[in-house]
Amino acid sequence: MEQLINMLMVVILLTNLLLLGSSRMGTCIPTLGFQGILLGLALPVLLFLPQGITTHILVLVLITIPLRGILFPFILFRVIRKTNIQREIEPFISYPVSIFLGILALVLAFWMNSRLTGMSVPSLHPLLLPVAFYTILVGLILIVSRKLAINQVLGYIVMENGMYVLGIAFAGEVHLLLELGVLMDVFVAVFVMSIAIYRISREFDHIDVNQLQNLKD
Amino acid sequence: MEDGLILWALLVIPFLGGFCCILSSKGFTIRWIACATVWTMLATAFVSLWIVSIEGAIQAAHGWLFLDMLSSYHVVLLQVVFALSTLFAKSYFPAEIAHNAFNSALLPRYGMLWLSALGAMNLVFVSNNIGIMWVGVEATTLITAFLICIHVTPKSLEAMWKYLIMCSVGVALAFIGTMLVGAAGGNLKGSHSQSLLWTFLYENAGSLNPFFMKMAFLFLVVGYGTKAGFAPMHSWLPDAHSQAPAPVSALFSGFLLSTAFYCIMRYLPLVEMATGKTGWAMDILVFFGLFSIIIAAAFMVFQQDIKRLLAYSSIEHIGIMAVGLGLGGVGTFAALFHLLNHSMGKPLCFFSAGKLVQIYGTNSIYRIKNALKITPVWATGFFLSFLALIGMAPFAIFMSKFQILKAIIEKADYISLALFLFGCAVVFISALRYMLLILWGESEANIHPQKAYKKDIFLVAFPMLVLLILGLFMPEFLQNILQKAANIIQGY
Amino acid sequence: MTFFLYSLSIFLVSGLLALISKRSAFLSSFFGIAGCVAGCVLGLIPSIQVLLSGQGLSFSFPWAMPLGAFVLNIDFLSAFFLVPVFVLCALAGLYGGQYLYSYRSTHCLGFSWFCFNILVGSMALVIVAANALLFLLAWELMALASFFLVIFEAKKESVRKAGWMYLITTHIGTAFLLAMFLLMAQSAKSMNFMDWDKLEYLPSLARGIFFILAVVGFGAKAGFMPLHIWLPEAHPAAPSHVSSVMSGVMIKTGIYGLIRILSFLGFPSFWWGWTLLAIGIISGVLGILFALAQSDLKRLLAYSTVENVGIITMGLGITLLGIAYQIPVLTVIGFVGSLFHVLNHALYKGLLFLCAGAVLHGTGMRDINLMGGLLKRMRYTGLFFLAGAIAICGLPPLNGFGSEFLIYFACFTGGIPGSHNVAIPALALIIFLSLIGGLSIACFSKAFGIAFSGEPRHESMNHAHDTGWLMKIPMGILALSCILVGFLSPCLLPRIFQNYLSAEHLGILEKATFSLSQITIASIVFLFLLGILALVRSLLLCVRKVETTVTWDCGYAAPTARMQYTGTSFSQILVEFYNFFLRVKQKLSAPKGLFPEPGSFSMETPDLFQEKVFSPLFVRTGNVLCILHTLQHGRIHLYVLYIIVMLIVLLLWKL
Amino acid sequence: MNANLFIPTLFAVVFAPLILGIINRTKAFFGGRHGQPFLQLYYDLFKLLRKGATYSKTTTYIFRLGPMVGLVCVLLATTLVPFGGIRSFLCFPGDILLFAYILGLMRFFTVLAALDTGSSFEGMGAAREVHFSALAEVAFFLGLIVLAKATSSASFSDMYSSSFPYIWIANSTQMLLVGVAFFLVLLTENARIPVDDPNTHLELTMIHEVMVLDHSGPDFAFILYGSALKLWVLGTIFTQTIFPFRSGSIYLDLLFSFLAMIVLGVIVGIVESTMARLRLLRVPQLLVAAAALSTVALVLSMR
Repeated sequence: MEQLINMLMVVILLTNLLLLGSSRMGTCIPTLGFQGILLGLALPVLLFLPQGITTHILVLVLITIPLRGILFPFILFRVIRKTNIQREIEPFISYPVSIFLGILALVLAFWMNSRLTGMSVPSLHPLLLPVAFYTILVGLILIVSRKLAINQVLGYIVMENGMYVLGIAFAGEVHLLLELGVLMDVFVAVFVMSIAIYRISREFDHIDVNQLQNLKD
Repeated sequence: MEDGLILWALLVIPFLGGFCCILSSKGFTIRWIACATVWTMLATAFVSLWIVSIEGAIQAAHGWLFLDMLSSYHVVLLQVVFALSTLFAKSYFPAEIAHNAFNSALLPRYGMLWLSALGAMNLVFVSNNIGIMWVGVEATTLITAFLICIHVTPKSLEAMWKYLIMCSVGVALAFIGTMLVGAAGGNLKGSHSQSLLWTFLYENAGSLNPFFMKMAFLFLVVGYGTKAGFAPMHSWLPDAHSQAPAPVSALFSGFLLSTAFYCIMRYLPLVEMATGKTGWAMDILVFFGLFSIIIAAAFMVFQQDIKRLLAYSSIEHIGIMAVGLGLGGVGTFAALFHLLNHSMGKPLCFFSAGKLVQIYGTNSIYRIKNALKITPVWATGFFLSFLALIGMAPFAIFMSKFQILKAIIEKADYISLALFLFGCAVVFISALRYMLLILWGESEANIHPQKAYKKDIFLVAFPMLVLLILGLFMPEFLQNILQKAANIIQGY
Repeated sequence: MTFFLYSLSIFLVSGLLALISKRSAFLSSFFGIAGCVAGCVLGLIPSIQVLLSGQGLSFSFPWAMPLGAFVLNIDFLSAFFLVPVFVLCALAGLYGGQYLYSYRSTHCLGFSWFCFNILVGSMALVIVAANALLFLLAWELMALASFFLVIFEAKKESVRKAGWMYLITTHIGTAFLLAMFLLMAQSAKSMNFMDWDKLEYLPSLARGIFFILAVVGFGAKAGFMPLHIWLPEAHPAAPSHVSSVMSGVMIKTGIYGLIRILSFLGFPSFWWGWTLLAIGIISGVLGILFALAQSDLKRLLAYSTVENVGIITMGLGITLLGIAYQIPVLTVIGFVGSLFHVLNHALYKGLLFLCAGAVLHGTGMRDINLMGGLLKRMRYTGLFFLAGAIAICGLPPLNGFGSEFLIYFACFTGGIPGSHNVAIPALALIIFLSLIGGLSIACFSKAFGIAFSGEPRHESMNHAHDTGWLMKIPMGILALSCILVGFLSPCLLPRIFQNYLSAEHLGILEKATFSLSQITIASIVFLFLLGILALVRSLLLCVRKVETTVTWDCGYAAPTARMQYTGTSFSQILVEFYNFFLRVKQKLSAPKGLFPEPGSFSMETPDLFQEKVFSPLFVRTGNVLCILHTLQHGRIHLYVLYIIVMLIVLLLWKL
Repeated sequence: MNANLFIPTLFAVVFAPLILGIINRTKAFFGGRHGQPFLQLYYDLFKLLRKGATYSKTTTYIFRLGPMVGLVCVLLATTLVPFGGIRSFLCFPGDILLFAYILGLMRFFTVLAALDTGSSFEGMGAAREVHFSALAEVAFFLGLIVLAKATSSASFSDMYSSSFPYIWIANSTQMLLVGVAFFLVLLTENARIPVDDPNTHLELTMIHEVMVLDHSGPDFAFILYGSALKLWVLGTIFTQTIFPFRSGSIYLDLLFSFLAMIVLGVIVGIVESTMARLRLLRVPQLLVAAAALSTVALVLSMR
């Protein structure tokens, strides 16, 4: 069992690297969905296996997997169809460099984890916290380095995934109501962002955020 | 139970109103629904304040909803700002529709978003669970995003996107902080569901893990600070304020920033008590405050966009409040007082600026001239509120700034004193640079004088009177309220 | 004290009434003037009572404001400053009634009167406030009210600029005051002035810092060089009765504040006196030099205000030196001299500004170079201006001489015979004061001689007319009081100061007043001889032929009024001599060739400090701050990066 | 009241015009002419007093007031300065200030009267007058400070008291320097060569004379008499500073002082005969030099 969970964690790490390194939307979005499903499956299992399946876990799994694994990719695909975007235009940081950055981020994530161990974190698994940090960092890198609005949304979702892990890592069993609130917020955020992208593409004929520089001093 | 009801009322009524808005299609009905909701809320808020001041903090929903003096004070201010903004929106949007800048078909959606934003902000104030508080903050971001680009232009879309992404990222960081706070309380005895309740944390603040709390506070202050407009995370703010319609900008500046700032206020005592009252967290706030003041001042120099000017002024004021909060003592009291003053002055300033922009059809300060002839009421409102905002006596901001300065000096922090005064002086000079031109300059454009309505006069007179009266004397009950709220922040 | 409170409330209520009745110019003027005069008269009662009895009055009232307390205290110093405030404001108010009335069709008089009465009330409040917060509140109120009065004619660009500069200068001054008051309150553990006497036990470094803050903060209001830059802008811009009040008494609140703070700080370090003396000398000499170079009558008067403030400050400087080196003669007579100069300056500068207003009213002009021959057309104004000019030049027998005499006297009898520590400052003071005296004669002979004498240089002088009685009476009263105070000073001064000074100090003052009484005798002799001579002359002339003809023109057949010496040409020789300080800008396009184009010559003297110090300073600061504008470049990616970087920096720094 | 107090004034009133006669005779002597009678100015004055007057249409009462105020001022000044060891009519600490300022008042009215004519020549003269006298005043005050420092008093009568010769001997260098400075001030204030040429008739170059171009009849008499008196009072200050002679006998002292005044007249005459008028722009340098001399004296006495 331990090995299985370790492997899950490593797979999540790898999905992140894949997100950093690929230029095609067609690759990124399914990867994101895959990561969502992995999270939805792995974490509750990891957390509550000792206690057995509770309604709480059931509800969580039943909401997380459809939302993170299916709905978000679906929304993103719709946006792509509407805006007619196939691949990311050349980002600020080239793909090899962003993979390199991703590795640096990994080191940073483990370093942060090392700072926090011994501080009585109720961590259930040694890899949980670094994975969380790493996912968040990757999300941030995506937001900062990619030019298309859609990629920023993608980055945001990745970041949210990381935070989901982090929430579990830190707080353990959070009240269901809170979980649901957070999930709803994330969902609405993605929804709102995708509408915003529609509007931007309609107004500008592109969704290159780097060209949105009219408002400045 | 009755007390709990009022908390539910604060939460539910706005969303109900919003729901009604989307159902109706007539502009007239929507306006009435919005007004009715807002006025009801105003009354409710005052009632809640009354209850809180008599009975102390009230709770509902097993302690998930909670209202003490601090939040009650904020709730009342929020409703007042909302009521004023709604009143203003009633006269602002018909003119926009007349200018073809706004499609009346959008009115239901606008009304819905407007009232839901109120609901979301109320959620922030009444929730005791810091997670739910976060949910509320994030919700305000998402709801208000569309309010910015009601009038769809490339620029407003750009502003909205920046607002959305920056605040989402920022608030996401705050979530990490929230979780860290939960982790810090992990070794506390108590049921699991309580670990994120503010009251629980507050009572046990002394035994929270200090390292975690420190780390959490850094995330929180950066995260919520993004939303509150601390420099250097403020970049979205001038864009959003300058592009949003005037009532929305007024609301943003008047209370949205304060909502995020309120969250920081809530965490401050927790961190301070957890770290043994060393002033660690407060120093960070002072740092952000001064940094914001200086940055805002720098951007106000040679600023030509009237609404951006006001936006930077908001950053400056948030900075001032942060300095006050970070100093403690009189400073906390003064920061809360300043919050009230700013929430009175800034919306009025945005109302007037919005009207001027509407009349002249431009944001450029150079092209808005001779306003006193064209629209005496709004020009007066603009000038007076701006004078109040830059700290002229006898308006109340002078008093709150004075108290904050007093707090700085009590700390014997002379570098902060110098920076604070320098920043305020730069703001003063650069803000005043164009004011006289706006009011009295010779206008080339041929614009007809506008009629003044009674409602406009009320909108100008009410905040100014409040500021004037509070600048001359401060009623006992207000002092009590502020003192109680300040005591909560200081952890007494 | 009740009278004083009544007076304050009358100012407020009448101001509000004037504001409410703004639709009717007559009603608002009526309320404004009536309130102003009534309030001033009521306010004078307690002031004079305190001055004569020596018993201070105080009053306190609970004020629901954190850190604040509504404590009023009229002691000798307050009363001494209150008297000129009330006298001049009442007269200026009367004058302003008619002066402003001609603007009734284009301007809102109600608001102006509201501000005027608020200004008077806040000045009075500043002087009696005995709580730091109350003082600052009144101080800011005063600044705001006077700002609105200055921008009365805000349609003019120059007026707007003046208002802007004024508000900025005064606000920056207030920033220093805020710091000073709060630091002092922190040291004294109280915001009330009555607890501040323990500040004198502080180490001298702390007191020195307070002193510097006070000099900068109050100096910005009082017009110390180089903080004077707002004066030459604001005084010409404001309506004349307002300039009169601002120049005559409002800037004196700065002097009052400085003296008040000095009274808390105890035994002065010697460098305080030097600082004030240096400021006084710089303000005095440069002030009068700049005044000399001006051609705008009110600007000239404004610079002369800087000069007079300089004289007052010099007096305060030697007072401090006298205390520091324990020379009571310097202390007592220097102090009495500067206070007396405060009073005198209020009278004659108020008068001169009112006269300038009358000229403006009668001709619509402020440029001396275009005036001329006004004495024939505005008899009374000319006469009053002459009185003011004699007084301001410090010439006997009018009041200006009395105060300058006292300051000189202190130096001659206290400073010069003493050790080098006091002899050198006394010497410097005497030299520069004598230079100022000579230059102010030049300045005001120009102002009077060019404006009122000769032939009109512009056609609008021809229909110049004297003002109505409502404007004449205040001017007349002020002119008369200049003369009376000049003659009565030997009786007045001991009477006023007898309750304030110790017996020993009174003895010292007695010596000075003896000299003053001799001067009064000389003045009486002067008038007597003048009368006799006039009699002789008229007796001689009444039997002889008296003809009138043209002015001697060297035989040139067609002299015109344009050929007269103008103000600029009059001062040219001096301006050239002192050009090192003045940096006059000259533009000459000389006629060239056989059939030249019309040539032209123009000369202007912008303010040195504004041109060379403040404008560059402000522009530089602005430009430096503008560099930060690149931070807001519009790239959202970097914006998000800011957030992350900030977070990482904080994590590394604070954790 | 002691009748003696009027003696200084009496001397001034009676003998002032004589000094000008002496100056003119000296100049005539150097020019190899016979020259005017010593009492020429007395005759001129009587002649003028008997004449009518002509006024410009431009002028006002200021113009008529000017000569009178000027004369009264200088008359008053004579009551402040002791003569021949006799205290002045008015003497009190600080009378030196009254003296300086009363001359200032005289100047003020002379200048106003000049400007009242509206003539640009008189304007020119007035401008020069105020410029030079402002500097002269500084030099004069510097000299006064030296005297005040040496004698520890602020009154002419106390300065030139019976103990003055002893003080003078102790501070002779300073006193001589101050004396020279006073002499330069005297030349400036009285519009003598090298500052101004009282005999020139080129309006463009004049200072004092050009200011009184339009006066006639009794007014002009007042002016002439006033300038003679001014020369006298400033001269007495100069002579008393340079020649501190006290014999103990009033009559001897008076005689000596009177002789000193005659010497002064001769000196001025010699200076006028041997020097040319300075360029106007050089005049300030002369006055600054006077101030410098006083400063040197001051430094010496403050040592």
